[in-house]
Amino acid sequence: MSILALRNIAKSFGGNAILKGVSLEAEEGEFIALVGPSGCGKSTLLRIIAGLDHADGGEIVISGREVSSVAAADRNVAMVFQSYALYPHLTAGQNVAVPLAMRRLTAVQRFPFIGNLLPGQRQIRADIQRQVKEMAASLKIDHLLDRKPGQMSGGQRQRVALARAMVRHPSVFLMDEPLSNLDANLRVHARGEIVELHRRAVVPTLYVTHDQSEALSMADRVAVMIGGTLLQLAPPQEIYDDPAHIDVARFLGQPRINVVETRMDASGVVRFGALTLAVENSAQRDAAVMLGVRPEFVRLNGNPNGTLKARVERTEFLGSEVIVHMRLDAIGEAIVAKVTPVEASVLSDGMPLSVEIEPDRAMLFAMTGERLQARTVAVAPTLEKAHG
Amino acid sequence: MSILALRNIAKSFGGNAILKGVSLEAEEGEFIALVGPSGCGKSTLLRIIAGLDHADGGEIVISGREVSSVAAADRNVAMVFQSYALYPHLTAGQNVAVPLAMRRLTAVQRFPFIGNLLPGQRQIRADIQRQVKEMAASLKIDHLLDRKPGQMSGGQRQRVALARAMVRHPSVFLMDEPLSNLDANLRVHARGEIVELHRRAVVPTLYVTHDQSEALSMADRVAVMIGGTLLQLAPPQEIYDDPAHIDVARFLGQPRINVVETRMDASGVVRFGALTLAVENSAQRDAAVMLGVRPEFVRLNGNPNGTLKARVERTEFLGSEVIVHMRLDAIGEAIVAKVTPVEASVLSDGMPLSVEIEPDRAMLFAMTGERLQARTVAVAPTLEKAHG
Amino acid sequence: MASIAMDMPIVAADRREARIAWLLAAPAITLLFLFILLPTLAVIVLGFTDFELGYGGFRFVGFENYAELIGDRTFRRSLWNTAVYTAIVTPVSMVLALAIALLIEAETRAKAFFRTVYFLPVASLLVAMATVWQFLFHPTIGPINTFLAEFGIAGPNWLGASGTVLYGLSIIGIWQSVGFNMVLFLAGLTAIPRELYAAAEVDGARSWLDRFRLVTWPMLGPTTLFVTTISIINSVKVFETVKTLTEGGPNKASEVLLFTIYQEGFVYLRVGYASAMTVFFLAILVVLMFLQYRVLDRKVHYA
Amino acid sequence: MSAHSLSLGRILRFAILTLGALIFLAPYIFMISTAGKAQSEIFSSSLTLIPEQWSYVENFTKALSRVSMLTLLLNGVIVCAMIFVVQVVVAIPCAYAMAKLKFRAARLMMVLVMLGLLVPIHATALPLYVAFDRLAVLNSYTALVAPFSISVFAIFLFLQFFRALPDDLIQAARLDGMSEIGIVARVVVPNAWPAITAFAIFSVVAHWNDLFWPLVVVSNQDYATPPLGLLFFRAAEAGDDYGALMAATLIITLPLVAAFLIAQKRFVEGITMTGLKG
Amino acid sequence: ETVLTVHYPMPGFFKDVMDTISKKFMEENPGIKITFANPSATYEEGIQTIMRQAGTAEMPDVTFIGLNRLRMVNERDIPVDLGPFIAKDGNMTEQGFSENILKLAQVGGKQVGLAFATSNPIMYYNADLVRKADGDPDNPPKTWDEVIALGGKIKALGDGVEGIDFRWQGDDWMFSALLFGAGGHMLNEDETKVAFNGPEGLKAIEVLDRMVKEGGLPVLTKQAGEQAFVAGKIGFAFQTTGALRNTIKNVGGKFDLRTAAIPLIDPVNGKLPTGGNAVVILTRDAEKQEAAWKFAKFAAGPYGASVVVPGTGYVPNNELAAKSPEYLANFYKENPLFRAGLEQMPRMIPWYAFPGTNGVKVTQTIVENLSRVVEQSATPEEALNDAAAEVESLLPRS
Ligand SMILES: Nc1ncnc2c1ncn2[C@@H]1O[C@H](COP(=O)(O)OP(=O)(O)OP(=O)(O)O)[C@@H](O)[C@H]1O
Ligand SMILES: Nc1ncnc2c1ncn2[C@@H]1O[C@H](COP(=O)(O)OP(=O)(O)OP(=O)(O)O)[C@@H](O)[C@H]1O
Ligand SMILES: [Mg+2]
Ligand SMILES: [Mg+2]
Repeated sequence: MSILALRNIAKSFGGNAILKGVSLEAEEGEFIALVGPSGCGKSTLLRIIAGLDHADGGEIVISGREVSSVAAADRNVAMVFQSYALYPHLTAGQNVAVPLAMRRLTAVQRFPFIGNLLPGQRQIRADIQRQVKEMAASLKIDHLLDRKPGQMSGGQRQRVALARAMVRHPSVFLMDEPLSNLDANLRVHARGEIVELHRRAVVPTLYVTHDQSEALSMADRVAVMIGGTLLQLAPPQEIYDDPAHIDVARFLGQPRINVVETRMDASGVVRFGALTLAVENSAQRDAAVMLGVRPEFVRLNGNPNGTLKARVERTEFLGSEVIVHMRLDAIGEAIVAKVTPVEASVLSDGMPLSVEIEPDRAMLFAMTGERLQARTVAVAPTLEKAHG
Repeated sequence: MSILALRNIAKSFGGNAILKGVSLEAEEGEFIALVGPSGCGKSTLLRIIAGLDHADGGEIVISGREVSSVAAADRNVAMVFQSYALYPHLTAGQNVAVPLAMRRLTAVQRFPFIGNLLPGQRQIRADIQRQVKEMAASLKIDHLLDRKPGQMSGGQRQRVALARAMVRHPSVFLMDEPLSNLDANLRVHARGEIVELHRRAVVPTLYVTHDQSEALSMADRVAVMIGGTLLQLAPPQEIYDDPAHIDVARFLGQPRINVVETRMDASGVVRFGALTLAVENSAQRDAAVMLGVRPEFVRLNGNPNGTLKARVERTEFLGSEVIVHMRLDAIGEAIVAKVTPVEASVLSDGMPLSVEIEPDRAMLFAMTGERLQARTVAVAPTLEKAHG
Repeated sequence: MASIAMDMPIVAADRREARIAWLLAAPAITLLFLFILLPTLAVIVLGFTDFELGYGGFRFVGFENYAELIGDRTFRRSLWNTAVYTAIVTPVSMVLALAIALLIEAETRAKAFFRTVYFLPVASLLVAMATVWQFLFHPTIGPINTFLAEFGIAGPNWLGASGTVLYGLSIIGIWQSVGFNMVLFLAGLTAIPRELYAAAEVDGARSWLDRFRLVTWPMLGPTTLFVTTISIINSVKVFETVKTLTEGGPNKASEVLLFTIYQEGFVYLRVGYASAMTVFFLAILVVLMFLQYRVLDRKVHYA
Repeated sequence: MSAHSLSLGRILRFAILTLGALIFLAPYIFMISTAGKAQSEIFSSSLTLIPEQWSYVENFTKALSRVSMLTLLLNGVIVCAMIFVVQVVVAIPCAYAMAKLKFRAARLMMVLVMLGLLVPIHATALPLYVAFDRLAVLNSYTALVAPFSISVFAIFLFLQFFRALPDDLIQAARLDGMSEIGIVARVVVPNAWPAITAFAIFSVVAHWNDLFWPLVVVSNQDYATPPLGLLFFRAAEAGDDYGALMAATLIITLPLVAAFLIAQKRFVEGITMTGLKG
Repeated sequence: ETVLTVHYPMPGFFKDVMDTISKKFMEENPGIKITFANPSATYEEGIQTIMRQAGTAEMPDVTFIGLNRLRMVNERDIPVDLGPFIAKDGNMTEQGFSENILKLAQVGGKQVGLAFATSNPIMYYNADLVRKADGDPDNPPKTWDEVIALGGKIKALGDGVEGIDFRWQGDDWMFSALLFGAGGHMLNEDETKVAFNGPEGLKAIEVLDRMVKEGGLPVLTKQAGEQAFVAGKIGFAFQTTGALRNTIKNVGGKFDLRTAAIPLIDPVNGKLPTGGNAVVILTRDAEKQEAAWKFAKFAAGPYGASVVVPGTGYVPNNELAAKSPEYLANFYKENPLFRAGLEQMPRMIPWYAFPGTNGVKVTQTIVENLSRVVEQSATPEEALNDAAAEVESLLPRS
């Protein structure tokens, strides 16, 4: 049974259709990463699920209940806002305690002064304090609990916002870029905490992120939303290795996938460099198609006389790897390769070389963007490699 | 001549020393990335440079002028705020136009109604409009120019904030995580625009980021600030390959560098697995030291009988690469390797194997964190590799 | 069909929100009804009668009172006087209040002192303060004219002459409302995010005026709209100073609406006629205020 | 150079503020001076602020003995406190509903609020009086408080402030499980302190100083509020007893000034929306 | 025990008087207890309060109403007719209430109250200024011409000194003083036509005009005039004798204050309007009425007068009080300033109250037209004719 189901959610802002019928189901305890270009409607979708915005159409089912008419407060979802939305007048600790106090203390017990006198509340309050402290410690904000939002750094605020959501036991977790302002180590650490919490709580989680490694490493499935529709919803490896649409392929993967336009002949065969790909049962024969290769499958050959001659334009150092930007001599298109620093060390700007594409790694797409399933038929013999 | 110089900047908030004497010089047109853990004082430093906060001590020199007593508006710095700080009542276009109008129109010309009647201003206004449009187009927000901040997504707001800073010709650019809310493609694109602008403007830029690839790929030099002090300021490759401090090494590089504690014998030699490293002229002999190896230099060996036996704990898929988390049998420490998906495909959780460390890639650090310069003396013969 | 089905839950959600809104507003609406609407209705009804205080019964006279109103010179005069008074007091007190609020906020020392001093007139009991003002404005022994005389200026007969009495009253009105508006502006100023000033400075808003125009003024929009409305209303409702100082005189030169209404209703005891006046006065003002609010509200930025 | 001009600006600012303060204080200066003068000294052709013969004790004694000042002040405190509490409790939820909830009657409410602002109490006093008489509640705290239990001014003021609160903040509160009342009490009110303080000041001042309504509904001196006490120093036709009047006015005004001094701190602690990004 | 609730206006003025009288009254009448309702600031407000409270439980049993408003109150049938009580007593004259005095509080023959504190207009003057202007303070001016001439001289002294302050604001009382002093009347006998625009009226208003033109009468508000006079900046002040005590207090030792009779345009037939108030019984309860009647007589009687007169400056409205050494005879001997009012008592006639619903408005109309003369924006004739026309239109159409 799906715990969270969206059916055909649509939303426009003043005539601009932002969401054009988004459907999605999350199983119990499933972690779904929602990715998509900036402004594509991710936050809007989360807000609709939380009940903060009304969809123009569609259904939202949480734990088997259609919630469109349920108030946000009664949907029992926890959300991390992209804008944090911390209570400016409360300290970090109080901010985190709010959702607990709301659920665990009765209205009377929460009442100032009088509430403090009621039996039982002391125990609960102590309990809440403990939970807040634990949560804060796990997100490394325990030393900030007495500060107000105005006295914290951006990343600290973000962690408080995250803690406020994570401290609860909701039916659904919604997180809108909860780690965008954290440094890499903290992010990895927080990621671990989120995954850990998620494992314990077994609650479906919708996680918006712009960090691909986050999406790919944390999620059970990744939802790619572009132009108001979900283009693909699949496990990370599948979505990376087997994108259903050129936009998905383009969106995921750093650096971006190399795409060159080429032609499919009447027999459904595409030739590019040393590569020959055959497409079966395609409606589009004798038509332009796009060939995509991820930079890590582009090999460099020091011999400048291979099938695909290219020239180095510039290299980009990223620590453990180097991005090589090249231009193909024949068609003038840019092509990018990802190599190790060792491989890159012999390169220089303007240097001529050849590139090879790893067999079985090239993908074909129709000009409309749909993926065409192709089979590598043959690979022309390659020259010996320049480097080990 | 340095265009921007910080000397010994110190700042505390209510007794907490946040900046403990930060010094830094940026040459004309230099691009410095400022990185550091969340809450280490990066934003504070930028605010002090911009004149929005007062340092408790130290000097700031911009273009040869000591500016401590110069008002923010007169320092001519452009800044992207971590919180965007867009004018909520102005449209995106108007937000971007503000700094231009402030510098190019006189107070009288800016005056409502009357200003519009003055000669010359129409030309300038048109010019400003053109510049705003150009800037917006290059950051892909041209379709948003008429929206107010409240009607934009997080990433869109961030780009407006970026555009507002970039549209100017300041003496110094200060950017506080200007791309944190953008998706990867947009981020790469925006990065390109920033670098391009920076090249044209030849203005020193201080760029705070949590994205290491951003820091490493864009910057001429990277400044690593931890615990209120600048631990290292060096070109990207140097800072990555040759960190001066264990914290720097730990901070940069994803996944984090592997660090194991081991001992240096009385002759200044450290042995670990098949590796023997010799440290010359070190004060610390016969002492505990830390050995660091980046994950990409940890090689996996399918033969579980190498010098360093380990067991796979879990693997993490990141698209073009896979992170392998292992535990060393001998000392029980975790160790992480970064491999290609192909290499990873044969691994399974719990599988025993051996690891090898690439010679010349291991680094030694004193227990206080300082780097110890070491030389690889010998490498024990390794078993044949399991994969390609 | 499908779209109707889809709309249903949204309508339900909206309805629930509306229900909560009603619930929250219910006490206010009830009280508003009881203490404002009903009595106002009573006033409207009275406006169609010849009711006089002290007599048991009354007669419905239709629009007779209104017909009389049209020809009533005093009423016309007081409309005009009220308009003049409002036109002086509202803008001047607002500008002064904003200036003082800004100056005080910019000042680092003695903030509490200045706030209190400028607020004092608001706290003052006007009936008592009026006598002080009366003395200050005294044409011969009053300190103001004595002071002016030092410079060889023959001070006017502030409250005594029909030519100056409105200005004299306006000065008192301004004195009283500046502190009131200042408190509102001070409250409004605190709600402006400091970060915006930082952005403005970095953007080169060099002078104080630039920052004011770029950040303060637009962000004060809701406050300013509020202060404008309230100032106008308060000026239009000027009464106590007129009652205690000039009694509308000399020769109706300081006759203002509320005083005229009071005079008709409570001194001449012609409650019916006074009610008609009140209704007329309310009708004009409601229309005016609503227009003003509609027009300005659109220009104001919220959140 | 810039530091110099900065201090010049500050001196100018300080000077302007001080000058303005003097002008604003002038009536009070005269009031304090008059409160210390003997009756024969008050009006004279020469302007002196310092009394020739100090009659403060005399005037204040008169002010305190002629009327039971303590009862008056106590009544004032009770009435003002009751009015303020009820007004705030009624107005804040209403303003919140109008500002932040989808509320179709909001526009109509706006008209009513405007109307309420415009209707002078003088106009509605008579119908209210008659109603109160029928209900036999004249001469009671109820009669003094009830008509002011609804403050359209408060609704209007809070409306303007609440509209400026970011929606995200309120929505975060909804997700945290707060009821709408809870949001009002825990999020809206703490973030609208400056507005509430401003309103508190106005409400207390207005009702503390109100002369008209207490005169209408109170004929029993046990319920008299401070301004009613001032009447005993006024003899309109034959000239007032100015010294005692000023002394009494000072006594009545002083609590207000003290209250303001405490309240105005709230303006310093203004809350800025720093928990949010954008 | 009968409890009487008593309401009175102008507490600043009457509080002490009322307290003293009621204390004494309760001593003498142990069965009756006096409690005071919240007083009203002015006569107007007092009437409003009574009108509002009439018929409600809040209505006081006894109140004090301005003499010129008795007619209006009576039209609304608020006061209790005191005729039966007088008839029952049968010896009002012996108790000091002469026919003349009873008349002051009659409306159309109905006794609506007993005059409590009565006043007439007198002339106050600053003997120092008179002396400076070569006048003889011991022999003050007797005619308006003399007043105006001396006033002009005083004004000529300069230094911000003005000649005359004449209390023309607020109501038609002081105009009545001029008009009645010239032997004029407000309306004709059957109250259908305006009569003040006759020759007497013209003379009266011309006097005012001349005071402005020649006598140094500045445009002052009521309070301003009063303050300027006590500050020693005005030569002559014409106003009620009721303000005497306060004026004495305000003047202190600043200058030599004197009083004298107000000049009359027609020294032979001239009359003066009576200011002040009357005690009026409101309660419809027979038992309370008895007690109230006792209190009314006590307050308006010799003891009341002996308390009111020294504390205020009002003239005694009880003939016993003025003459009896037990009450005020010695007081007048020792306080010559108070004598001016006393001596004018024979000329006192009721302050005329206009008939109809617009009665009060009429007085305002007159005041407004007077102000045009004082401000010199209209000639006396214009002002008088306008006033007449306007008043005419406000009279009840019969
Ligand atoms: N007003 C303040 N009062 C007290 N502490 C403050 C205040 N402002 C900032 N701090 C503290 O100063 C430190 C530095 O803050 P800063 O914003 O410079 O961090 P940062 O390096 O930009 O972090 P991040 O990467 O999370 O944005 C933080 O620990 C923060 O909590
Ligand atoms: N109130 C509004 N009025 C008009 N357009 C709006 C409004 N709110 C959002 N939008 C638009 O809707 C689109 C979706 O916004 P949303 O915040 O959901 O984007 P997002 O996917 O979260 O983007 P980001 O990654 O930048 O946060 C954006 O293009 C935005 O400009
Ligand atoms: Mg978003
Ligand atoms: Mg920061």
